[in-house]
This record gives sequence, C-alpha cells and structure tokens, in this order.
Amino acid sequence: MSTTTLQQTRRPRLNLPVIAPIVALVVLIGIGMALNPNFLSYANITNVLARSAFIGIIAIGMTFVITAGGLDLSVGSMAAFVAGLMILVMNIATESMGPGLPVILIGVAIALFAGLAAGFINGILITKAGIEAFILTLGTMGIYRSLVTWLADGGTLSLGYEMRELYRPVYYGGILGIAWPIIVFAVLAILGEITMRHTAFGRHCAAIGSNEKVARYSSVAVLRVRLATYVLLGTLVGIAVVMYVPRLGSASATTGLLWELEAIAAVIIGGTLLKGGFGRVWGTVVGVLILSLIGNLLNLTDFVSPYLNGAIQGVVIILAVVLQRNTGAAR
Amino acid sequence: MSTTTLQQTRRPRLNLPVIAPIVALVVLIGIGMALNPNFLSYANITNVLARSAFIGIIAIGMTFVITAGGLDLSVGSMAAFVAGLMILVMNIATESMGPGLPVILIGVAIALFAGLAAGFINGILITKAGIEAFILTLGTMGIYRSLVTWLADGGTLSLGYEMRELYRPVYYGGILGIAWPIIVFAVLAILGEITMRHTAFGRHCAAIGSNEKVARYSSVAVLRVRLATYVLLGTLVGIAVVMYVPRLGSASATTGLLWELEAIAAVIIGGTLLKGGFGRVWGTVVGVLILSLIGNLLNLTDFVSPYLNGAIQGVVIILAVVLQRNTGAAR
Amino acid sequence: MRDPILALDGIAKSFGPIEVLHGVDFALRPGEVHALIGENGAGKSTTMKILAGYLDPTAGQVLFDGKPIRFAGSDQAEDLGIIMIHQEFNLAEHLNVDQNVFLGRELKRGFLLDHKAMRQQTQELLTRLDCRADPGAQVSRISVPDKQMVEIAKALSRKARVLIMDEPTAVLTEKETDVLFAQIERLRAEGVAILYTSHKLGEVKRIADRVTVLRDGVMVRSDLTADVTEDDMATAMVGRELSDLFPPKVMGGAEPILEAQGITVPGVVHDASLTLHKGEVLGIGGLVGSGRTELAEAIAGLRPRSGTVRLKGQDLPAGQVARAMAAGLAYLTEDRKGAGLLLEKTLRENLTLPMLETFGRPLIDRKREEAALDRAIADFAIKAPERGMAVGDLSGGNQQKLLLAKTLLSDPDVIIIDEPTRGIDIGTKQQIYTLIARLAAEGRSIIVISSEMPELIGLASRVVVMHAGRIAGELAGDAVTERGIVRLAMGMDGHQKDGAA
Amino acid sequence: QTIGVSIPAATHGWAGALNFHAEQTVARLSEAYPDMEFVLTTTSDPGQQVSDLEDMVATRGIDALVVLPFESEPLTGPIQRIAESGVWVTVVDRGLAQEGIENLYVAGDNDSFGRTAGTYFADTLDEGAQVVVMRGIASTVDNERVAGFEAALEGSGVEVVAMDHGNWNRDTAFNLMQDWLSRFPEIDAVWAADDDMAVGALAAIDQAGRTDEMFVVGGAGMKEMVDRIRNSDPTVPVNVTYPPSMISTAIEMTALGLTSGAPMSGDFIIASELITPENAEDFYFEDSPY
Ligand SMILES: Nc1ncnc2c1ncn2[C@@H]1O[C@H](COP(=O)(O)OP(=O)(O)OP(=O)(O)O)[C@@H](O)[C@H]1O
Ligand SMILES: Nc1ncnc2c1ncn2[C@@H]1O[C@H](COP(=O)(O)OP(=O)(O)OP(=O)(O)O)[C@@H](O)[C@H]1O
Ligand SMILES: [Mg+2]
Ligand SMILES: [Mg+2]
Repeated sequence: MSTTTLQQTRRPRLNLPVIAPIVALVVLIGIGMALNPNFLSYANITNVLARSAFIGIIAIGMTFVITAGGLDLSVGSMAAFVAGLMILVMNIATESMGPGLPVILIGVAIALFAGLAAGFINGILITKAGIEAFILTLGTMGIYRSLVTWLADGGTLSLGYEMRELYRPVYYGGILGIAWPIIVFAVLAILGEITMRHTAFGRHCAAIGSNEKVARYSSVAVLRVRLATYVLLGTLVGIAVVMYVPRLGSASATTGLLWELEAIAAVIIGGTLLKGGFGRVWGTVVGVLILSLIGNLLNLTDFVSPYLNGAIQGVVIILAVVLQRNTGAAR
Repeated sequence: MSTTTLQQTRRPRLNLPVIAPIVALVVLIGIGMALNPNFLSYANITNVLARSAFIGIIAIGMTFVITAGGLDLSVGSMAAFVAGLMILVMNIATESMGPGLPVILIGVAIALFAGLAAGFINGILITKAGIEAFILTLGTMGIYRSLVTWLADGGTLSLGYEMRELYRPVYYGGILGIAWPIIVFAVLAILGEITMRHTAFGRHCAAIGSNEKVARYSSVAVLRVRLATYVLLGTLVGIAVVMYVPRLGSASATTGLLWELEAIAAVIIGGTLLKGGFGRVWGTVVGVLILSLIGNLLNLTDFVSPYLNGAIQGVVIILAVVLQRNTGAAR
Repeated sequence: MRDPILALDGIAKSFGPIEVLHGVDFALRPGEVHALIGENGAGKSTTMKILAGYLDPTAGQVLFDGKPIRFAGSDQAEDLGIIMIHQEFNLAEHLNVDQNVFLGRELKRGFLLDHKAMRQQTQELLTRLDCRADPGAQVSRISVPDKQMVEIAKALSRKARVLIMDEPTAVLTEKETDVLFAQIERLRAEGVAILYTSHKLGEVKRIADRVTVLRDGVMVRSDLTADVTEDDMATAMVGRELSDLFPPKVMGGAEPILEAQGITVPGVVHDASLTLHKGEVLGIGGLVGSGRTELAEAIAGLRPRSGTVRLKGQDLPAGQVARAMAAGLAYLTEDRKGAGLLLEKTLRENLTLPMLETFGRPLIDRKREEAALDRAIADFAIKAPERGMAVGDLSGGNQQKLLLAKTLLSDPDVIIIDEPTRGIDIGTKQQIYTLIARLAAEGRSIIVISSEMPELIGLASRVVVMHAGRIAGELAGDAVTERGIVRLAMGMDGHQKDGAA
Repeated sequence: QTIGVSIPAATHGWAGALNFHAEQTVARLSEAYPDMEFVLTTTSDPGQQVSDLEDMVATRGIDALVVLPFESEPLTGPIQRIAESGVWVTVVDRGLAQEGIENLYVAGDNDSFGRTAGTYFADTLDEGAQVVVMRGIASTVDNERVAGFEAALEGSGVEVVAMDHGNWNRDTAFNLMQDWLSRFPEIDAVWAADDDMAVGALAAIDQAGRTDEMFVVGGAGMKEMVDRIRNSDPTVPVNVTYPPSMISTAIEMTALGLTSGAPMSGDFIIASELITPENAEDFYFEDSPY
C-alpha cells in the first residue's frame, strides 16, 4: 500500500529545535571567550549562574503557567513583597528570640508560605472569578509593589546585621565549590523538566493550553490544574526570595523590578509557546542563561556608550530567537 | 425551511456586554462626584480627557494588533524615541530656517514617518522573519529606549523656547472650548471603531486572530493584514507624539514609560480578547478613560498613604474587569 | 431483551430561549447497537451529549441502570463507563497521538508517566483499527481521517459499558468503516451498549439492531432494523418521499479549463497531472492519505508546490490563494473546523469572509451581507435556531452547508470540493447533488474529491484515482465502477504513471 | 590600572546628568591617563548593580571602584567585600549602611537639600499658607529629603495640604499638579523635590492660569530653572543645588589617588545651596545638558 510515502517522514530528522537554543547559548559563550579571557573563570561562571538563579527559579514556574495558557505579570513585585515580608518578620523574630537558625527557618517558612498564598490568590481569582490573567496579574503587580513600598515606608527594609551575616552563606556559600543558588536552581530545573515531561500534571498543563475544552472533555480537572500552576509559580517565587534575601539582605520598592518580563522572555526564548500548549523547562533554563550572559558580556567590554546597552541587549534577544527559528523552527 | 425560527431573534436582546464597561466608568464617575465637587468641573474633565489622549490614541492601534492575535510592547519607548527624534529635528530645522509653522510641519512629518517606519520594522520582522511578537517587541522596546537616552545624552531633549510657544496650542488650544487632543482622540476613536466594525480590514483582523488558518483558506492576505496592524499602530504612536510634544516640549528617557502596559490594559479592560479574534475600539476608549480616572480620583483625595496608590489602582482595575464580567461576560 | 442500561425519560433541552429537544424518550440496552438518525439539526448530537453527561437536560430524567441520575459532568459519566466520541474533533492539536489517547487517564509508574506502555498500547489500538498514524506524531500533523481513528482509539482504550459515537464514519472510507464495524461487533458481543449516528443509511442497515428516528427534536419512530428499509428510514427522517438520490449526469465539453501539470508537493504528491474540462464533473478517488487533499490544496495555491497550473489558459502562481480565487477557482476544505469556519463568529461573518471586498468599499454594507445570508440559508437549507449565533453552535451538518455556501459565494468557474457531503443528511445530500449538477449545467467545472464511492460514481463523468501520491489512473463513462476505482486506489492496476515510476 | 564606575541608569533628569558627567569625565581621563582603563556600568536596580560589581571584580580586575549605590542597605555588604579584597572604594552620594568601608566619600546632602528648601518656605510664606509637595520615586533618598523639608517647616505654621509621588517624572508631575489645581482653590507654593517635576508642575500651573498665585521650588539646579531665577521670575524664585557633577569629582579624585599615591581619602560632603537671583549666574552652565 502507500507505506512508501509514509515511512520517509515517520522519524523526524535530527531534532533541530532541540539543539537550537543551545546553539544561541554557545555562540554567546564564544563571544564571551573572545572578548575577555576571564570570561570562563570560575568566579565569573559562578557569578553568572548564581545570579541567574532568581529569575531562573521563577521562570521555571512561569513555564508551567504559560504552557497551560496563562500568564503572570505579578511575579516581580510578588518577589519584592515576599522579600519585604520575610525581612520584616525575621527582624521581629530576632528581637524576641535573638539571632540564630530558628529565625532563618521562620523566615524561610514565611517566604514559602507567602509565595504560595500569593500564587493561590492569583490562581483562584483567575480560575474561579474568571478574570483575564493579564489584567488580574497586572492589578496584583501594582498591589504587591505598593505593599512593599508601604512596608518599607518608601525606603529599604533591611535584615539586621547579625542575621545578615548568619544568612549570607545561603547565597554565597555552597558545597564542593558550587554555590547554593546554583544547586537549588539546578535541582529545581531538573524536577521541573521531569514534572513537565514525565508527569500527568505537566501533560495536563500542555493539554489545557492547547485546547481547554478538549482537556475538560477528557476529564482533566482544568481549573485545579490551572490553579496549581499559579500556586507552583508563587511557591517558586518564595524559593527564589529565600535565595535572594541573603544576597542583598534587603528589599525595597525597586526589588524585582521587571523580573516578570525577564522571566517571560526567558520562557519564550526557550521555545515555550506564549499561547500555551507546549512548554519545555530546559529551554527556559537556556533562555535564562542567555539573558544573564548578555548582561555579563556587556560588562566584559567597553561599548560606545552605556546608554546603548539596552539597545544591544534588545538586538541580542531578537537575534537569539532568530537564530533559534533558523536553526529549526521552535515548533 | 426553518425560517420561522430565524426571524424571532434577529435583534439581540438588550446587549449587556455593550453597557458593561460603561457601567464601570459610571461607577467611577459617581465616586468622583462624591469625593470632590470639582470633579465634574470643565477644567478637570478637560484635563483628564486631554491627558488620556496619548495612551488612548496608541490603545486604538493596539486594539487592532491584539485583535489580530499580536502584541506590541515597544509602543512606550517608540513614543519616546519618536518624540526625541522629532524635537531634535525641529531644533535643527529652527536653526537653519528660524522658528515658524514650517518647522512644526517638518516635525509632524518626521513624527508620523518615524512612527510608521518603526511600526513597519516591528511588523515586517514579526510577519516575515516569524519572530514571536512578544519577544521582538520586547527587544525593540529596549532598543528605542536606549536610542532616546542616547539621543538625549542621558538627559532631556527640549524644544527651543520660541518653537515651544508656537507649538503649545496644539495641546493647550482647541475649538469651541474643546482641546485639540480631545478632538483628535475622539475623531481617531470614531474612525477606529468604524474601521474595526465596518471595513474588510477590521473583519480580517478578527478573522486572523480567531483562526489564522481559516483566514488563509478564505484568501485573506494574512501577512499583509497583520503587518498593516503594526504599521497602523506605529503611525498612531506618531500621532500621539505629535499631541504629546507640545505639552511639555521635551522628551527624555522616562517619556512613555509603561505606556505599553497601560495601553494593553485599556484594550483588555475594554473587552478585547488578549488571544485575539475579537476587538472593540469603543471598549478600548472606555478602558483608557477608566485608567485615567483612577489616577485622577487618587489625586483628588487623600489616602492613608501615597505608597498605597498603586494598590488602590490595582484593585480598581481588577474590580472594573470583574464588574464587566458580572454585568455580562465580555462579549 | 435485557433491561436498558441507559435511558432518557421525557428529556427536553433548550439553548437560551430555543428548545431543541422536546420530550425525548429513549433507551439503550447492553449488547445492542442502536442507531439514531435524523436530519441535520434534529438534535442527535444534543441527545448524545445529554446521555454522556456533557449537557444537562432542561427537563426530564436520565436513567442509569433504571435509576435516575444527574451527572455532575462527563467525568462522572465516564467513570460509570459511558464513553462518547464527539462529532467534532476532540483532540489537543499540540499533543502527540498517544498523549491524546491517554489524556486524563495517563498510565503511571509511581509518580511518573509510563511513556513506553502508553505508546505501545496506542500502537496496539491503532493497529487493531488498521490505522497507520504514528503514535508519536503530533496530532496537528496527521490527516483528518487519522484523527477520527485516533478518537476511536481513545474511546476504545476506555473501559466502556456504553459507547456513544456521533457520526464516526463521516470522514472514513469504506475500508476504515469496515474496520470500525468489526470493533463494534466485538464490543456488542461483549455486552456493551452502543449508540451510533450516521447519515449513511446503508451503514445503519448493516450494523444496527435498532434504529430510532429523530425529527426536529422529537422521536418519530423506533424500529428493529430488520423491519425497515433504507427508504423507510429516509422518508421518516425527511418527512417526505425521496426520489432518486443522484440527478442525471452532465456531460462536460472538450474545452480544457484547468490544467495541472507535474504537480509535486514534497513527501505527499508526486508529479500529478490532470485536466478539467468546461462543464464537467471530475471525481478524484483514492484511499485515505493518498494525497488527494494535498493535490487540491496545491492547485488552489494553499501549499507550496512545483509544477504548473493553468486556469483558462492563464498561469496561476504557487502559494497565492487570493490570485487563484480572483481567477475563478474556489476550494472547499475537508477540514471544516480547522480551516473552514471561524467557530466563534456568526454565520454572516463566516459567509462573507472570502468576498468581503465585494460587499462594499470602504464600508461593508451590512444589508447586502444579510441578504447574502438570507439567500444562503434558503439555497442550502441551513437550519440555525438563531441568526446571530456562533457557527460553532450549529449542528455539524449545518456547518457543512454554510461552508459550501461560503465557498460558492465567489461565484467561481472552477470549484474543487473536498468531501462535499461530509455529515450531511440524506435529504440535503440530494439537494447538494442537484446543485452540483446544476452548476455543471451552467457551464461551471467541478472537481469532487470523495471517499464515498457512490458519490463519485453517481456524480462524476470521469474519475481520476490517486495512489500513494501519484495519479494511478483514470476512468471514464461506463468504466467508472466501484471495482475499477478500488483496484486503482489499492495500486493493483499498474497504470501508465505508476508503472513508469 | 582599571577603575570601575557603577552608577544608576538615566531614568530621570538628575540621573541623566549624572550619566553625562560620568561619561565626560571617563572620556577626559582616558586621554589624560593613557594606561588607565575605565569600566562604566549603569543599573536600574540594586540587584543588577551587585551583579555589575561582581563582573567588574571577576572579569575586569578593577583596582578602584567609584560607586553610587542604588540603595545603601543592599549594596553595603557587596561593597564591603570588594573593599576587603584590597580595591580602593569611592562611594558617591548615598552613604553605606556601615561606617568606614569606603576610602573616599563624595556626597550631596539630602537632608540639607530638603531643609534648605523648607527653610526658604518657612521664611517666605505666611502662617497658614498652603503648600503641596511632590516627592520622587519612593526611596531612602526621597525619604531623607522630605524629612529635612518637613523638619524645616516645623512650627512655621505653613501647612502641607497634599503630598504624593511624582516619581521624578515630568509627565507624572504634570498630571499630579493638574489634579491638585482642580482640588485646591488655594495653593501658595509647590515644592517639587526635583527640577524635572518642577517643569511638569509649572506647565500645569501655566495652563490653569494660576501663575501669579504661587511659586514653585524645584531642586538640583537644572539649567532652565537657574535661567528663570537669573531673570527674577517670581514663579521660580529660588532653587536648591544637588550637583550631579559630584561624580566627576569622585572619579577624578580616585584617578588622582591611584596614579599619584596622594592621600585622597576622607569625606567630601557637598551641602545644598540656595540658588537665588543674586547668585544664579554662578550656577548657570551653558554646556551642561541638565
Ligand atoms: N450550544 C448551543 N447553543 C445554541 N444552539 C445549539 C447549541 N448546540 C446545538 N444547538 C442547536 O441545537 C440543534 C440540534 O443540534 P445537534 O447538534 O444536536 O444536531 P444534530 O442532529 O447532531 O445534527 P447534525 O446531523 O447536523 O450533526 C441545532 O439547531 C443546533 O444549532
Ligand atoms: N502537515 C502535514 N505534515 C505531515 N504529513 C502530512 C501533513 N498533512 C498531510 N500529511 C500526510 O500526507 C498524506 C496525504 O494526506 P491527504 O490529506 O492528502 O490525503 P487524502 O488522499 O486527501 O485523504 P483524506 O482526505 O481522506 O485524508 C497523509 O498521509 C497525511 O498524513
Ligand atoms: Mg450532530
Ligand atoms: Mg483529503
């Protein structure tokens, strides 16, 4: 029968989209090596990876939200708010029980819980009240940003000195020479990739994003899964904050500014479809690294004018995506 | 055959979604009247409407882009860049030909052309190079913002004093007591609404946003129409700039900051679907007015803390949409 | 006779102010194949959705095992073993075939998905259905009939006590229908209750034990299939006697109007050539996946291609639909939902979409649009309860009629119709056949691609048959027989081109 | 030798001027000291600034750092670590949360900035006068300025009837002022804690035709404002300095310290001065973009 025509396209050719974002990454690394011999130094690599961790952790959650056809613009201010709250509570706790590990644990618990709760609020309003995600999270973005400004009285909320010293190693320390943020990011990325690809939850996210009605007809608990993506994202924001606070020991109205755009950009550069239906966590990780590297590369050299940094950044982001398209459409 | 069943519902019942955003608007106006007797004063109304014009004009174009399934994050920085360029050129022209009407005309031409060209660049890269609109316009957003900072050398580009005096009436003047920006906004809104609802172009936008493949199979020139939406938006950004520059006679790196988010929010509050397929310009106008009014109301009253303005703004945006949903689903 | 497992008692259903079912009583018994037939829009799909828990009745009761039940949703019905295959495709396009088959009921090993088992079981199901789709292929990339087979596979993978199938064979050829029926037989023997709709009355006669006729939301009669003939069924459905299904054939002239030379679409169509004469009805036959749709789309400018297409002596450039349409060529897609209609838009907006420019410039004349819709509704007997409703809420057959009206709106000289009567009831089918004959008689030229053999034989004076992307041969006049077409389609008659390759 | 310079991005007029001066100085010094390299980075939030500092240390091996901390608290730790590694640190404008980290401190005085303006208001306005206040972007800087202003008004009987954030932005200030003009039938003076906002406020007052009713005091000595003071414009009677050129001073002194080995450490606090019609000429710089 007509099997001849069929077989030839049965196995996809060497899977180009799979390697495409990696190509972009490799090109950037090549440029970095050419620009500065210190680029591949242990210190620089640690710096870049560790600072990618915040956006990276958030972007992992964002991958699920976007895959399921949602969006969350509030993550940046949510991070600021959670960080502010965490610091506030830790300072209060220090006063009453003195600095020590318990205070850190309280802080971590607060951050995770606040993140989870914030994600839950977003999720429940989107799924139950049926408010367009873009508008709802635009609203909560303003709300959280305001709240942290208010908590900080317009200024900066800072962790007490002793606590800061005690908590510092969570960002700056590590094991086997690998910094904690890098470890946490890597572990979460792997878990995220497994969840997306090898669990029913990940599958259901893609199905909902692809066609909500079909998912519902296939007895996928659409609302529950969608809610779960926001809760997951919120919790990951909490984890990101836990790694972030020891870095600067403070939070202010400018904390996490534009993180939402960066996270979304990373997700899309990574090949996840903005309209939902397909997502890949490892792509997001590559996207985050690409974005981080651009900033790093700009600091490695002198450019015409610092005013033009933004322009170069813009061009590289676009090129990264074009490269991806041309190496093999990101499906 | 079954014509009997057809006639009976020819006229839809009183169309709830049609009045919904208006209800939100009316509620806000009611609150305003209760809060401050000057709210309905001629001056205040003129102020609010005139300052809505920039975002409003841009949001009209954004309605088409979103209806056709696209997005443009670059409009804010595009406006800043176009304004900067316009001022620069006008200053140069003033030097060589002295202040006068011709300089204004040159400026207007530059603004319109630059806007159109910027829109065209966005559009062509999205349609021909096939770059995801979100990423591309995120990139150009950074690029235009950088360029205007660079043009202004980090500072502010200001129109020469004489030219500013000459050009001022375009924002502050008007006929029959109606300010020019309001007139231009109103005219464009009406033209936009007609285009959306009563021309092939508007229909094609909705068709493409609803199902691109169906549109293509119905011999709609998908790429051309999509490109046209971006060009239209760019041109409207140019017009907005023409109205904006006479207001303060200057442009800087902060000009048009976050206008893109405000424009998109207005479009969605107005009932246009973020995923495309359905758009209404009059809804966008109402959305813009709602957003403007929130800011106005906050300035007309004292709140607990100015830090919380953003939170109140966020809550009202969400409530406006909820109100809309409950008065009758958005469409 | 066994007791009914699932039954309806006095069911009424309204959408908004319009009642579409008026007191339906109905029962399904284990081990029985029950056919539900009726005109387009009679309420068959609605009845089925109520049975399977997708819709709530406005009045009346659903009885399960004799006890009244109110399904909280389709999941609950599914848990009870009530499985439904929808008339409209119900697959997530971004997901793979196996992912769709197991969607919502993934197989797991511990926490993680058992990809291997799911793929393997999918492969087994597809093999059982004789479907060659790759379980790992993305659904958006497989053909329409393959999608239908995947849907059937999905239903078979569930443990069913009641299997409800809404026009499963509309997009299938006879061969696949046979495969499906074999599965139905097997399930019947296992004691599954089966409800089934089709507009192909021959099939109903063949497979069903009992046939119930629905007309305008009312059950008009229910008989053992053995007691009624196809003609009885048709009469009961339509409410009048049906004369001959096919009008007399129109003989085309000798003047070629459309000439396609050496059309190649990489991977699917190879060096296909055909000529269409003025006033002729040309059929294209072939098995599913033989490349008929691709060939037609390539000619219509919807796909990249190599080779030349000449319409009325004028070359049509590749990949330019608008040019082809302006030159007088129209193509009716087989993928109604994906490429044919905007499901959220109204009838009017869909109807005029390809021809908007002719409805006034710069402003569209709404009145003329409404008039065009009036005409379409009358000409094609479109049954829409509400004029302003979204097309997605129309019954399947009525969507097809609207699509036909939309395609013919441009008043084309050459019309390529891919599966013209998919999902259309027998009464309307007859009207469409008459229409095709009339169009040909008016001097228009028509290509009909159909998987329904009788349709090709009844309509076309000449039939081109495709096999594996090539033109396997051509039959004309008396040589147009079922046997002839099948032999060519199976690649058994090594014809000129096939032999040369 | 390499000097790293890290300053906030040009997100408002004053920061823009800061960028301008930094760039000019770097260009000038690059010529003056051919073997000296400069790394100039601009940031829009504290986190990014820390990243920039990390990069400078890791990849450019800086010997000296000139930094204007985006926020004091978060930058204190990272800068401290850089200082401890032996890099010369010059802190500009915003002091760190801990004393004694930096080698050189060049700064304006935010408290004095607000206090100078406040004192002028207290001196000029009658008891019961109504004043509106436009604040900057919510930040420590802004808080200090407003605190200084309010402290100076204490006991003067001048009433602040409204206070809100104009975000150092002309457009926001314009809208805010328009609305305040609708809301208050009487306003005697406006304190816009930055000249960019003053520009917006003045445009709105001008539009409302209430120029004669009130005066506007901005801050930081923008060229246009100084010009109006120079011409004795009653609406813009005075201004308060907060020179963005302090970054030049800081870079120059750091470069000098590196090359000459001369002891350049210490604190240089540039107090805010009141610009009046009498001394305006001294504060008008034709070529400055600000
Ligand atoms: N969601 C809905 N909203 C409004 N009307 C609807 C909706 N769903 C179905 N209808 C209407 O109910 C009637 C019955 O539709 P149904 O789909 O049951 O017909 P059918 O018998 O399956 O027809 P076909 O043979 O064409 O598939 C039709 O007139 C249809 O337009
Ligand atoms: N986008 C695509 N990517 C890969 N393969 C495709 C694509 N579209 C179609 N095919 C394959 O091309 C072959 C020819 O499909 P085509 O739709 O032309 O068949 P057909 O003869 O028209 O039959 P039918 O219309 O009954 O499906 C099929 O095997 C189909 O799976
Ligand atoms: Mg049906
Ligand atoms: Mg086909």
